[in-house]
Amino acid sequence: QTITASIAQDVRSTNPGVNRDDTTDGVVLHMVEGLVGYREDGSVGPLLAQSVDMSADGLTYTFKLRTGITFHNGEIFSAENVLWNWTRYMDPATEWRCLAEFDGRNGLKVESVTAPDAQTIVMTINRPSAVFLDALARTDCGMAGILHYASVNEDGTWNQPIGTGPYKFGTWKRGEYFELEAFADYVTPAGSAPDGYVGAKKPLAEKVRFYVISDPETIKAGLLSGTVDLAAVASTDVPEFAANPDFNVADSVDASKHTLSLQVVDPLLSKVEMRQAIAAALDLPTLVTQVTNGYGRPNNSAIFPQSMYYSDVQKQAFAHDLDKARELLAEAGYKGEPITIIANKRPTTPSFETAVVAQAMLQAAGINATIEVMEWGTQLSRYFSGNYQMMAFSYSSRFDPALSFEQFSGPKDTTSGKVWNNPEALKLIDEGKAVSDPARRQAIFDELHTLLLHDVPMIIYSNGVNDIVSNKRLQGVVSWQSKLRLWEVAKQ
Amino acid sequence: MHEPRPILDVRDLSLEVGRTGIQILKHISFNVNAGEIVGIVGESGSGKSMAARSIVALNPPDIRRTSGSIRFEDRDICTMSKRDLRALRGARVGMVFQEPMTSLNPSMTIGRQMEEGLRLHSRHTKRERHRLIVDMLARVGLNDPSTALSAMPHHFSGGMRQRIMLAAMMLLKPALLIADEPTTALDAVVQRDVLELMVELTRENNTAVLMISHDLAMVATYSDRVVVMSQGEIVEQGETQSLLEAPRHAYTGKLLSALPQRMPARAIETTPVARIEVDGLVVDYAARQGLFREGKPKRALNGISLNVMPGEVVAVVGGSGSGKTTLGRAIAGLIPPTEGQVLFNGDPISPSSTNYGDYRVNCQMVFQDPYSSLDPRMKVAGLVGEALRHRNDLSAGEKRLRVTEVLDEVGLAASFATRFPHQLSGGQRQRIAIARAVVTRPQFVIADEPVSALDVTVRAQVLKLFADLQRKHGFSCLFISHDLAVVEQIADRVIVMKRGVVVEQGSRDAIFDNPQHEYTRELLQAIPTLVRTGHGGVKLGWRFDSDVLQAGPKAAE
Amino acid sequence: MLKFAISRIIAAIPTLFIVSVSVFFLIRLIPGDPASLMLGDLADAASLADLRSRLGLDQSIPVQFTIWLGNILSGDFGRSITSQQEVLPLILGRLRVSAEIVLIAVLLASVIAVPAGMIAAWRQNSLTDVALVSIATVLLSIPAFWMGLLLLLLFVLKLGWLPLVGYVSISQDFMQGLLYIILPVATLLLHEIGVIMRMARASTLEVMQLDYITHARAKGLSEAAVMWRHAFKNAFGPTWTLIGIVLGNLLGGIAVIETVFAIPGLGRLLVEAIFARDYPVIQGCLLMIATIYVLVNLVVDLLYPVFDPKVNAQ
Amino acid sequence: MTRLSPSAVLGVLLTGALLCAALLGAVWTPYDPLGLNFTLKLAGPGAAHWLGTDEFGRDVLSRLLTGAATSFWISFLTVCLAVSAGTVIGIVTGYFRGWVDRVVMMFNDALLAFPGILLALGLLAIFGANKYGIVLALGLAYTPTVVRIVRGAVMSLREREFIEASRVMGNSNAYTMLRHILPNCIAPLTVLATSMFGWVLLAESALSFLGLGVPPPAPTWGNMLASGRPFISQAVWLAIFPGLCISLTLLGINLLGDALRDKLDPRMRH
Ligand SMILES: Nc1ncnc2c1ncn2[C@@H]1O[C@H](COP(=O)(O)OP(=O)(O)OP(=O)(O)O)[C@@H](O)[C@H]1O
Ligand SMILES: Nc1ncnc2c1ncn2[C@@H]1O[C@H](COP(=O)(O)OP(=O)(O)OP(=O)(O)O)[C@@H](O)[C@H]1O
Ligand SMILES: [Mg+2]
Ligand SMILES: [Mg+2]
Repeated sequence: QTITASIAQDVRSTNPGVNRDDTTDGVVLHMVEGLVGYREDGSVGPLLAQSVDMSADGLTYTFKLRTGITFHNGEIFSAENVLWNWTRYMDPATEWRCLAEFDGRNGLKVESVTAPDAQTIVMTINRPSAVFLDALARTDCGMAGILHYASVNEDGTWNQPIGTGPYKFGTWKRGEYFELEAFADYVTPAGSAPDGYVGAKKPLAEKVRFYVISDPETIKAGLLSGTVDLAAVASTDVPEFAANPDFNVADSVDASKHTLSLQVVDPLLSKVEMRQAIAAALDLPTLVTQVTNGYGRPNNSAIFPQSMYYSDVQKQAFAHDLDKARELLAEAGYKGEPITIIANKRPTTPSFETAVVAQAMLQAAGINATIEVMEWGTQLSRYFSGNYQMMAFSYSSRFDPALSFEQFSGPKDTTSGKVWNNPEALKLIDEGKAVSDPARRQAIFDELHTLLLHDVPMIIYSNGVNDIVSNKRLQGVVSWQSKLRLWEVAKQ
Repeated sequence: MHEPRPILDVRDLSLEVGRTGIQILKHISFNVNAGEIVGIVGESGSGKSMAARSIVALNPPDIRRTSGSIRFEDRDICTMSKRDLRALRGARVGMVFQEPMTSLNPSMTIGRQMEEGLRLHSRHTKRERHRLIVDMLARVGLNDPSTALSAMPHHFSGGMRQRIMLAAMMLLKPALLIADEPTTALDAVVQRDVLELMVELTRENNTAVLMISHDLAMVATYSDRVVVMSQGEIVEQGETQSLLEAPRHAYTGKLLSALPQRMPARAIETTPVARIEVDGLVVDYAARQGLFREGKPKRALNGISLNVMPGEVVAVVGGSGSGKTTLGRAIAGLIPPTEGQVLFNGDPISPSSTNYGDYRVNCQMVFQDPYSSLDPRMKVAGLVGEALRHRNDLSAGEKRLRVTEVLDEVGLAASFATRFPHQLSGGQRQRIAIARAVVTRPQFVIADEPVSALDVTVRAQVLKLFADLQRKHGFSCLFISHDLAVVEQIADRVIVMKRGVVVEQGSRDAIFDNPQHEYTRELLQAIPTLVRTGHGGVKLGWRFDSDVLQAGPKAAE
Repeated sequence: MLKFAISRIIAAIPTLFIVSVSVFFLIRLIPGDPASLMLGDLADAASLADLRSRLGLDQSIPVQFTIWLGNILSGDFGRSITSQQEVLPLILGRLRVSAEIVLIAVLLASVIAVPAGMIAAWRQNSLTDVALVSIATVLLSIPAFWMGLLLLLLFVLKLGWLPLVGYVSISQDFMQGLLYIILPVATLLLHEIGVIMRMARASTLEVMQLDYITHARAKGLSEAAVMWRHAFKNAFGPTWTLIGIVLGNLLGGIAVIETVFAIPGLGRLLVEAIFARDYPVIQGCLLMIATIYVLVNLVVDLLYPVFDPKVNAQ
Repeated sequence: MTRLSPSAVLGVLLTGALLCAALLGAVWTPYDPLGLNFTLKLAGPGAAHWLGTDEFGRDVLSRLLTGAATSFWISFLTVCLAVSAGTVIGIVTGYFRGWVDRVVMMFNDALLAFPGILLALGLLAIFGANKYGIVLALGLAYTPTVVRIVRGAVMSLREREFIEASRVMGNSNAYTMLRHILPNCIAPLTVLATSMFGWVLLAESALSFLGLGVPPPAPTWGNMLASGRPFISQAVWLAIFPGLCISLTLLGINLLGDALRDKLDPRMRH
């Protein structure tokens, strides 16, 4: 039988880590797997590898590969395939989007990759890194997925993914649907239940079909009519489905961040008191309840709640205090200058809603806030150029805390799009990327959080919420990190 | 012979305009017997057309019947169901409207428009219908009827369209044919043929005809009885012969005394520069277009040369479709000539020439079809006043005064100034068109059938106006007309056209008294003229009939 | 006439050139660039620069334009930035889908609206007239995305008569195709009926005053024949022009309906391309739409003399 | 004067109501149209909030009143812009034909081919996402349609005899176009203008729906209608009331337009 799901945009391409977006990753990663993958809590675990060992100096990683694994075309998977894939990824002609993460341009460089035997891969890097494995597991890098070389044409151009995943490529009617077929010879990694991208991964349905439906109301109608078995829905619709005995709702919080970014080099907002006043003026728990319809939880940390680094310090929040806000405004010498909040109306993020609520709260504190709504592409270009005062902006998932902080931090002069330019913080982030010792890392991240609360370069208010509604006929549906994950899901 | 039962019986009919309560028909009664031809004559605007339209219940929406009944074949038209009415129209009662130019659907071929009624009211096969239509078109004198079938109305001249309309109605052989000014645009020969045809029809099918006309000679020749109307009332009715010979009502007398008569010839100075000189004019109409075919163009004028002196009235007569309107329009600069040129006061004119502006102001035109040449969204005052726009020497008040003045000159009360064209009778529209052309006192007017819809009294008034203008302002006129009596009265010189060429031209007297060309003779002999009798009445006579010549103006010489 | 048609088609080339130039520069005026949109918030300076140079966006705009124009002239519309597909086949494929829906909808809308408008005119100021005009207006005031949703809820959810999403060309499988096409067509149709109907009503009223209508009645023709044979053709001119415009407009403008019914058509392609600043696709789409416009208008102009023989197309 | 037909009376009443609402909304509303109230989200119509509240607890009635002014103003300006520009161009090209016509039509067709969305996006980027930006963008987007329709009508009109009569009188082309052609184009123009009013009211709604979100800061009926859509099953009044407002307004304006057309046509006066 066929499980039908819906995706909001068509898959961009089947070439992992090359031409992709979140939706594409979600579909493609049913077909390809990398050496390592994320676990539920954002840590990295072996996937095609049996085990991963790091040398004491942190420069050599040894991957033992699992045996008995075949590609969709029946060919046996071995270290040789890994070498071929790595060469392909490192070739600029492949246009792998994560090339810069491994060729030294962003600091880290993979010096060599060798295969001492058919079941072993050894990688050496130029300096110790806490995020090397994380980068390999990143979904936007296509997990550095291992493909059979028949996936590309003679001339090296992309053809079709022949991977090792639980589902294999079926049919793709562009703009309509993408269909996967179960890979009968799939060998599942160890584990009794799915754990992120690792753990049990059996394809339980014969086929999985992703319909491309962008209108949320049509998706809803699809669910209700039974055309669509499962789909992510807007939080406003959750109560209705929760009350409907024919449906299950799985919800989870992911590692994406909803924020109000402030421009710290804006004449008005460069005063830290001003930014603190804004933070104090906002009643964030109410805001979160409002914009996520009660399904989100406030979180002011760059680290997502399921992470092992989500400590008590990370739970510290901005305090809502109107008196304090007014005091700070006076200190900043604020005289009613307008502050414009830029927002967009994409249905996937609560940008517009946040702007509306924030505007009302800021006005209540005597801050003259206005809203300017723009189309997403326009907003993004404003973000990158730094041409804004305040912006309701959302960031995609980063599991590693260091990467999560780095996502919005950097010096303004070289990267105008970064929000936080406190040198002290930047140093801490660099350190967090290098050291591997969890305790040390925890200390660094806690310090960063405290600094963030003081500096207020942005107000992170919550993480993304994923509400997946599925028909009762489906079993095993879980909501995880805004990706539909249809292995270990069965349909009756 | 037993008293024939009237086929149409109109009793006590009154009509009113909308809510204003203005009465346009006041308690009129008349009847028509089977096989009888009844003429309605009378003042322009007296309600003749409205009375006729009432018979087929096709009055304009704002005209209401306030009293009376109309019985046709013993059934009351006023209370008849829509369905019965439809069965009646066309089949039993045929109606030809006053303005043939606008009565044909501009986007439908002639053939289809003619076939329509026939298909509806008869059981002929397609081929039979085709034959009947072609026959009928030939009988009304349209040459090449089978090609005409696939032509559009705008490809035809005014007279041709009128014949097509008549043919379409006669084709159905109705019991009653109502013809509102059926021959205004027809030349004498065709007019005679058409009327003979109508008479023949009444004999063949016992068709009754109700004929509205200003042409008293025609009414006198063909009708059995005549009804005289004035100001919404029937002032007199009776046997045609006796009524005309001894009119009882004053209005009838007035009508008869206003009949045109030849004035003594005037001396026209031949100046070195003619006011208008036409030199070798050729006009081709672009061929009809199909999606993928291009036919050959139709030549409407074939090398016309003429000139008009200052103060001279040159009449153009000739067969319907001979190119008179085309000539007028080409001189007015509305159609670019294919060859040849037009000179105004000695200078050639073209839209780019320097004298063009001057020409525009000094050359005016009265269109053959007054209705479509009047902007439907403008009131009379605006329509006439518009022509004065370029007269900067007049103040606004003076202009207004001038408009009232000219309306009076053409016999319309000042109250007409606030009417829209659709609220006027045919003759009233025609007078607006004339008023518009002469209000600026131009040097030259092209008048295309300017008086065809006017009753003789008004016509006399207008012709007098022309003569006055001529005397006072030395204005010249190219006077296109079928009405030879009118031409005889007003023209200094006459040009006879046939098929796009001039067949004869000369002074009025020469043409009327001593026509050289065969065709001219034919024209002159085709229709009767009315000759005054001693006691205010008239009787029929024919040109070149010694009787007429004695009684006619010629005798005065 | 044929000569004229050909000369008109040749005369369309400047139009297309104007479209190309203006769209090329207009979309580059819109803030946002495709590279950063593709990379999103994951962009780092290095990969951004990489991508931009790969897409040729690092060159000056006039240079980009010359390259693009050269390619177009040699028949190469380029590749989509986001999906890497070749633009021309992509657009043609999507166009077929949209064209099918739009043509059927406009045809049906005209077939319904023109007679309805004529009836309204014929019975001017009657209850029928007011009712027809009101219905048309109400339909007009329901946006397509609402109308689509309501139809969808009714026919798919409540009644379960029609499938929800997907698309089968009616040229491939008529019955299947029909099922999929009904709702989008109905949505479009209901929306366009109003405009066309009102135009038909107004121009019919204009014609109904004329003598030849009375004359047609005097022939004893039934009201239907009078309206159809005599009023229709003469009143159809402005309506005809409007239908041409509606047709052209819709081809680029049914994005909303394609979104609601998840149909892979040209409108959605264009909107998505605009969102993604997929320049080659936007440019290609607009050239395509402009070409269609030119053709539709050509047909409108060529046929205009049929309704008004006095007007010649030249 | 002649009496108004019932439909014209209805038109006047509805349009009058719209204008009153717009005027009232400009000076007074029951609640602050932008004031949030988290405790009263999606409340149904009731005594306190006659037309209910939206997803932010804002009073729907107040928003409708404020929106009336914005919506009306935007539509009005846009229609004026498009109709006046389009009529002038259409008349001139249709009247002269020839190369003027060809050149103008070249640009017109090019502009016509531009989807409103793209035009709106581009122009808003240039003029800024405010009321007048929207007016300009939509005005420009609709002008070519007017041009085409008017040009078509003029092409027929210029063959009529009364236009020739005007030429014979020595009237300038400009005068003929103004005095004879324009008044006789009124029928298609009123239809177009009143229909366009509706298009504009909804255009912004469609843009909102597609996520192009270019709403002016104040509420408009169009964006209220679009933002009510996700709540179709929970709070249908969010869409019904703005929808109703739009429908009634359009009805009023269309009826008024038809009445106006009849008034301007002397042959229609009874
Ligand atoms: N719609 C109208 N509103 C007001 N008056 C009208 C209307 N239609 C016609 N009339 C008037 O009704 C009168 C009778 O018109 P009708 O057309 O019957 O005259 P007629 O006798 O046929 O004149 P003619 O010989 O000039 O054709 C005229 O005075 C005319 O002005
Ligand atoms: N637009 C046109 N296209 C083609 N042929 C035309 C056109 N207009 C007129 N004709 C033809 O040109 C010839 C002359 O027409 P014109 O109108 O000048 O005749 P006329 O002498 O005024 O006739 P009438 O006395 O009947 O009005 C006719 O045979 C007519 O069929
Ligand atoms: Mg009359
Ligand atoms: Mg003539």
